[in-house]
Amino acid sequence: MLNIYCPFCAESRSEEEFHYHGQAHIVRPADPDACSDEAWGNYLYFRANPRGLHTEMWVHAAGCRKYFNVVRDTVTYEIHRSYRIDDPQASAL
Amino acid sequence: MQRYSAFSLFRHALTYHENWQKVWRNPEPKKHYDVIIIGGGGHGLATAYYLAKNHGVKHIAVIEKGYLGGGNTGRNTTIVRSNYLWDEAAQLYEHALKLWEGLSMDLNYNVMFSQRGVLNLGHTLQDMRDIERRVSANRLNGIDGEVLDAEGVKNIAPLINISKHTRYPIMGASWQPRGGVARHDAVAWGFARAADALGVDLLQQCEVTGFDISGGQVKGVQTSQYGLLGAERVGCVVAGNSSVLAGYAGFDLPIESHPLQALVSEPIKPVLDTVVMSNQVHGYISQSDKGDLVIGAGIDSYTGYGQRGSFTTIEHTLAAIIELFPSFSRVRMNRQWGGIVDTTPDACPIMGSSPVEGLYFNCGWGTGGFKATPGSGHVFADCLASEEIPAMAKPFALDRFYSGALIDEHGAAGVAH
Amino acid sequence: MTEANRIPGGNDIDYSCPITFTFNGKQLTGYQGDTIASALLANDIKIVGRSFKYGRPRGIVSAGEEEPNGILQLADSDATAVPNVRATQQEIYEGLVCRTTNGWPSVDFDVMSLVGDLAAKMMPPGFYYKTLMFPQFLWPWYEKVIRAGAGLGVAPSVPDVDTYDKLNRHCDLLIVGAGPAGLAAAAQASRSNARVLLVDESPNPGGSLRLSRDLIDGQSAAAWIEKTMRELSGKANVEILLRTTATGYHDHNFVTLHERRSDHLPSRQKGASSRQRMHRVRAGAVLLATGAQERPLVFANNDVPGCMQANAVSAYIRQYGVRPGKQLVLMTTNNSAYQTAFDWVDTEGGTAVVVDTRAAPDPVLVARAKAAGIRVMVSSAVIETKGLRQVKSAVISGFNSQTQTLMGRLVHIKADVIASSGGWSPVVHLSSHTGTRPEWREDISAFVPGVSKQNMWTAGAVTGDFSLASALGQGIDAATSALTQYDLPRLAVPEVQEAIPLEMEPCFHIPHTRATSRAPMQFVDYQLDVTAASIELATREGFESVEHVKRYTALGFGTDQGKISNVNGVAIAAKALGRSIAETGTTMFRPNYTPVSFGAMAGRDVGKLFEPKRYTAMQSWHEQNGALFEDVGQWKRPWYFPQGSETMRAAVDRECLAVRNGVGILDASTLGKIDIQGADAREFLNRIYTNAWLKLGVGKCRYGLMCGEDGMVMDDGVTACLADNHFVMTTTTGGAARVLEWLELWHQTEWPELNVYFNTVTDHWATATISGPDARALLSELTDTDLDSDNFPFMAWREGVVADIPGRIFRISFTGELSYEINVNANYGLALWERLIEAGKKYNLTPYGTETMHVLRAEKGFIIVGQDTDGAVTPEDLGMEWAIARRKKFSFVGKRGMAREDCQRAQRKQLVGLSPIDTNVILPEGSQIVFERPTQLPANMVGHVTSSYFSPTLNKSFALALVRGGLDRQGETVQVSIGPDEWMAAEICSTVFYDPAGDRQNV
Amino acid sequence: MSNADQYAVMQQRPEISGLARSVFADADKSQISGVNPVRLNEIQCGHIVIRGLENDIKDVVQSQLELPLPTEPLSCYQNDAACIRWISPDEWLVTVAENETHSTEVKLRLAVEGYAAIVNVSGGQTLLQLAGEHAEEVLMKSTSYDVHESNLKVGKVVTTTFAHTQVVLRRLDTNSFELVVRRSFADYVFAWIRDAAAEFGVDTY
Repeated sequence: MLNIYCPFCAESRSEEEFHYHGQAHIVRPADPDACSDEAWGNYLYFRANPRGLHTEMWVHAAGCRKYFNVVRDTVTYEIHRSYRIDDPQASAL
Repeated sequence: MQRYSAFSLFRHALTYHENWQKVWRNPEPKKHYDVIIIGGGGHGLATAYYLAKNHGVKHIAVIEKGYLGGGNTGRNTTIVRSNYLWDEAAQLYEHALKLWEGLSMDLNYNVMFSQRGVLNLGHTLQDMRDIERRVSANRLNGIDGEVLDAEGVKNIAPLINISKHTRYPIMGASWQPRGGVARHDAVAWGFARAADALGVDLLQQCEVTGFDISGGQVKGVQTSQYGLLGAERVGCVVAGNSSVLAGYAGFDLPIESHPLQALVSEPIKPVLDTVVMSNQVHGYISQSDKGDLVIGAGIDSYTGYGQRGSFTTIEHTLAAIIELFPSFSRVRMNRQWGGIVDTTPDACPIMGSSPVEGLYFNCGWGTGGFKATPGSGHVFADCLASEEIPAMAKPFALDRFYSGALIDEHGAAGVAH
Repeated sequence: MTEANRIPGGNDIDYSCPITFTFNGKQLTGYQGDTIASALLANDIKIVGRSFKYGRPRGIVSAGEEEPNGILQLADSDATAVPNVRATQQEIYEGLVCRTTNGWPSVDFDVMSLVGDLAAKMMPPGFYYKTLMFPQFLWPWYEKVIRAGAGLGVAPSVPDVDTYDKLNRHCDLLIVGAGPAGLAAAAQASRSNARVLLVDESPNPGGSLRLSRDLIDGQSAAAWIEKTMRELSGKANVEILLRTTATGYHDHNFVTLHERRSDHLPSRQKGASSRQRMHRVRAGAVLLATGAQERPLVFANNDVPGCMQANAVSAYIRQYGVRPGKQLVLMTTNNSAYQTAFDWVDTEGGTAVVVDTRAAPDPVLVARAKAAGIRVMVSSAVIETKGLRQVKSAVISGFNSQTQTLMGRLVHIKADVIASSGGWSPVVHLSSHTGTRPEWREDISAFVPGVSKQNMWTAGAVTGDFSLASALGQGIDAATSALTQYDLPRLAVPEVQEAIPLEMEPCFHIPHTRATSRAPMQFVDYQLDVTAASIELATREGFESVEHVKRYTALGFGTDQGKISNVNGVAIAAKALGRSIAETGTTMFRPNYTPVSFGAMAGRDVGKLFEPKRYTAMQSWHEQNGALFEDVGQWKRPWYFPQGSETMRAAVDRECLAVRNGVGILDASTLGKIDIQGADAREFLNRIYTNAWLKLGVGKCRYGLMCGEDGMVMDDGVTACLADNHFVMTTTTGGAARVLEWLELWHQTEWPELNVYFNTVTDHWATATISGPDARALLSELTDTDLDSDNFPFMAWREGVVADIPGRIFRISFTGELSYEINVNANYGLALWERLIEAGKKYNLTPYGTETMHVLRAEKGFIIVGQDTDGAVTPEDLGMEWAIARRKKFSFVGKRGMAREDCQRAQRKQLVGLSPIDTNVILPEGSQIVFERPTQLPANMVGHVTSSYFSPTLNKSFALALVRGGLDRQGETVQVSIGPDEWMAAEICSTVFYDPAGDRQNV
Repeated sequence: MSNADQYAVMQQRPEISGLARSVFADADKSQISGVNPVRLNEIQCGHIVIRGLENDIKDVVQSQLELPLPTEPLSCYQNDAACIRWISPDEWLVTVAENETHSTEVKLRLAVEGYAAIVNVSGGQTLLQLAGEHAEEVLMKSTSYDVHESNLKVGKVVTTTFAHTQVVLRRLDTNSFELVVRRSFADYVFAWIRDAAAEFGVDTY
């Protein structure tokens, strides 16, 4: 039962308030029409699935409705960090 | 292989059971195999068994990082059915179901396959449309099934509540009489014992740490215990670790690993002689031969390899069970556990070749793995033994995620598990 | 019957308060404070069950939650029955009725036990895997027999009469266990202003102190408990929950507590409170002070009633005032069990023999025993119990604890209780729930908690340190550390005089003169009839992993989850495999620590509160006017409004015709509505919808189709331009929340630069739709808004006052008739509706429900997302090419997805109309379609019926269907499977069955 | 400069009175006796959502509502006429007297010079006050949020789960709370609270 820090509400809330949205930092290709089927398939379906640290997106669905990112260990379920999507250090694990 | 029978039991009873043979050997590995199967769960063991039995492959090893059948094989709710919507999935699961029907005899090991029937409940008009659609498709695929109304459901599961005043009244169900449950551990052990008897080396407590790949061709696997083991072909059947192994081989899979939880009650006298599943209220239930109510639900939303999920999932599941069976409120939950299911975007498995020549994957069974065990092994053995990918496996190739030819089981009729 | 074994001095017993209860139909007496087990033992009742596999008589073994045998059916009535109640934990109350669960015809005489030795020999572990296979067709019969024999108690057959609830709690420190360590920790923690929660599963605090003879600060343990509790109860920041078990320890310090609020009360006293309560606790820190459980030793016939844990015997004497016999033989590997012998002889008439496996136990202790008249036999072990239905005597042999071998002659000593102690197992269960493996400590022959990822602390016996002084000290230390932010000065550790310090030698399984496989059964797991021989057999057969051994023998899979059998089982397996216990390993424990009622897990989420029902503002009118309802998502929507005894078909026909020929009214409030404002609202819509939005003028509405990035249709609806920067979007009823989250997702993650905001207004606007040729006439009576078609054309909206209520009128149509969707602030929704109904009387305004709406829209070929689509359908598949604006500058969501190879392939399934040849046959929705009737299976299925109705307007049945290559097959005939071996031919036609030119909605 | 004409603002309140209906009109409001009952009370008022960037809105709120914009998460400001609650970094909920809704919306709209969304949501939600010694315990039965006064201090506003729906919850004082309840869930929420409070007794307005 995760307890997740919402960087917008600035406090931790129980996981019931959140929806999981999969791997974070998935960027839509700038020119979709120029993508091959393979490139589009990768964008649509292929996600990191590490055993260990995972950067993932959550939305505070029953709270402020903001999306944000979390670095979580998928084995121990420890959460190492919660940060806003526009956080300048966003992509650093 | 020593035969098991009532007579053999009697004979061994006379010598205080002191002379039973080992169910399988603890072999020293060979340096090189024709085929190495990574993963000693039901699917991997079945693959090895059918490779040896149907294709006469002589040198086969199954490498298991823990103990045989210790992953999802031993952690699921043991439901077997084949009433899937899409032709490709239905044919694969029906192939499995037919194998289930003769499995105990084939393996000389009682896997306690109990064809007590499976009810998939419908609670809304759309549920009933989906049920009609699925049963109609099953019928034309030669799979048993019928649509029941609420009274029909009640006849099969007398304690179920079909009142019109529940939150989501039961309107009817699909009913597959040939579906049922089996004894999960026995499936792994039965396949392991039979494979071992055909000369398959079962290497337990041995973790694969990498692949030996050269020129785009797999040459063998690196192991924690025995170093490099050579192989002509390698099959990966490692639910809960597929992405990790694909990573060793240098490619990605469209798989996310999620916790799937289950629980059992304390044993009680028989009250439920069939399997009842409901997607609308999110729960499914059967009663084991030991008397436990065996209960499961949907997967947990976030990924995880911890074999633990959210408590809320368990709470909702039991609320759903009480909604269906109000008299179970005073029964007590004994134990809960979790497995790791590899889910794909279309809730169908990925089976076939990989970007690495000679390396084959069979993964992404999501919540549907156990029921497919013999069929999955049978078809995957065909993949590994032949030059061509067999027709039954073809639709499950990885390239469907590029072409868009998904087999959308969960998008379609909401049939999970 | 008098209480033959009752003695004075039980700490927990109120001797002034006798209680009558019924066991197996017999009335018995006990006292307030008794458990069923203590009361049964007081009444000298030995047999409380029959083992499930071999039918052997079984008695009470323990005094707590680890009890494997005393599993009873609590059955005052069917509705209040509780299966599998642990006799050692259930307190008795006046009128309690219980019975044993196995044994036929009775627990005292079970025919199963007659089947005898041979049958038992035929049932080694895993026997069913090896047999019952032939002939195959008999398996269902075999299975029936197995099932009938399995199970313990009986589930009620009627709904539960009790209620259960839940409480969410938060605290800085949760202390599990109110024994010495837990109490000391609480005392320390209470000095801060941290929020402290102390829980214990017993009705009384104190844990091991309740039977201790140790002195704390010179006082009795009982006095110390009382003093500490008095101090704690005065603190506002400390809460204490008794009869409350921590059942699960989940990630991020989330702990579930199961409180039995009224299970100890007679039904009439239970009152308004819930029967049981789950506390869902989020704790800053968790301190496990869960203590340790005593392991009995494994020896031959160690399951005969009268064989008990040593410590349990003390508990019965000290807590409950029950000495369960006269002649005690006590086998021990350690010092602590001597106390049981002292307790036993403390009351007159008791004799005790201590059989110590060690060669040289503490001489002071031995001397003390001798002085108390207790015979002590060192280097000895009880190898077998004699007696069938109860202990008659113990067979004792010399024993070398170093080699674990027998020596010397056998001695028979008369006994009615054989107690044993093989040492103590820390209660590590909770610590391992979050994935931490317990660690083996050779020095104490026990598993202790491993290092946890949680903020978890331990104190007391659970750490493997069994001394009282340590427990108190560790409790104070752990509380101090767990609350380090409070910087608490450390309380002084109370001074302790311990009666007996623990010393032990490891020993688990006492050998017999015969090999284990041939000796009388030596039980490890009582509840599942797992013996030492079966564990050895499992290893002999090659089940070498401890998990395999457990699964093959079923060790630990009972309702006690192997609390007293786990370590013994692992030790026996380790020995058989020639490995150390550390190498062999233990298994992980899973929640629940002790079983929890399903009802408690569900709490109030049952019956009417199972899940919300969402209602519109007009619900009361619908109910009063006889609507039947359809579940759409969480909403209840009127399905149809039957009049009198009308059938559904008649009602729907009537409603349909009313709309086509007159005017009908629909409650459309449930459609999702999203207010969209911002300078870039238009651009956003252009990206998220497949069709074009840049040029939609103020006052206009447009249908929009929404796809996922895979190009599959996910939602649709009409969006209106309210002002240049202001739109209101409608979504499907079931899709509202999903679509809002979808819009936010794109805005927040991909296009934060767009100035646009989304707000749900689904609940704010109530919507009454009037539809039919008379709609304009009706509406004109209630509004001054210019309804003239030129000024207020189709696909426009106007602000206006309807029936005195200001609102927005949308001229859009889902029925194909002239329609006005009137939106008003939902506070006035019912007023609007009632006024429309009133004014509509002269037009025979007919309320209609979703079924009629579906028929009418299907006649027009309008899709329902989720019914005519299934997640694998593109706009093109629906023949809605017109809604795809491929030339939009921005590559809208779904565009690239629908261009993938498979989405562009010919012969995809496409939406078409179907006209059954027999116009009276309504094709079942979902029916599969083939081009030719199959001659063999599997058939070549080419699609399915998505929507199907009878049209009273056209006087014929019709359907929509997805058919392979259907758009190019107009006029062809297909076969529809409408039942087993039943077929109906149907012609593929346009999806628009009625008014293809759209004249009727455009008048 | 105001860009109000780019947004549709309308008076939604009928000129004649007596047409409005409470979201709890159909709820069971009978008393449940108890020593120290939980009191339930609906406060009908106007609800306006403001969305936008702090800088675009701060002065508008200050000038039009005479309240500072709460920029601290989970905070609110209140005067006799209005209360403004932080909902998210770009969202605030304003409540005013029911008959002031339209005029408030209009004056806010006119005052905005940058970009903002201003939405009247009065028909979709209402305020429910929950008071009494046991009110906190009723909330503990209903939400996983920590409602202890040391965490949910007086004046703190949180959007959170409530049974199987969600509410905006604010502590008014030690023993009284305000819940923003959505209309379509009102029956459910009311029934849930009555059930949770039954052991203490319920007094309904």
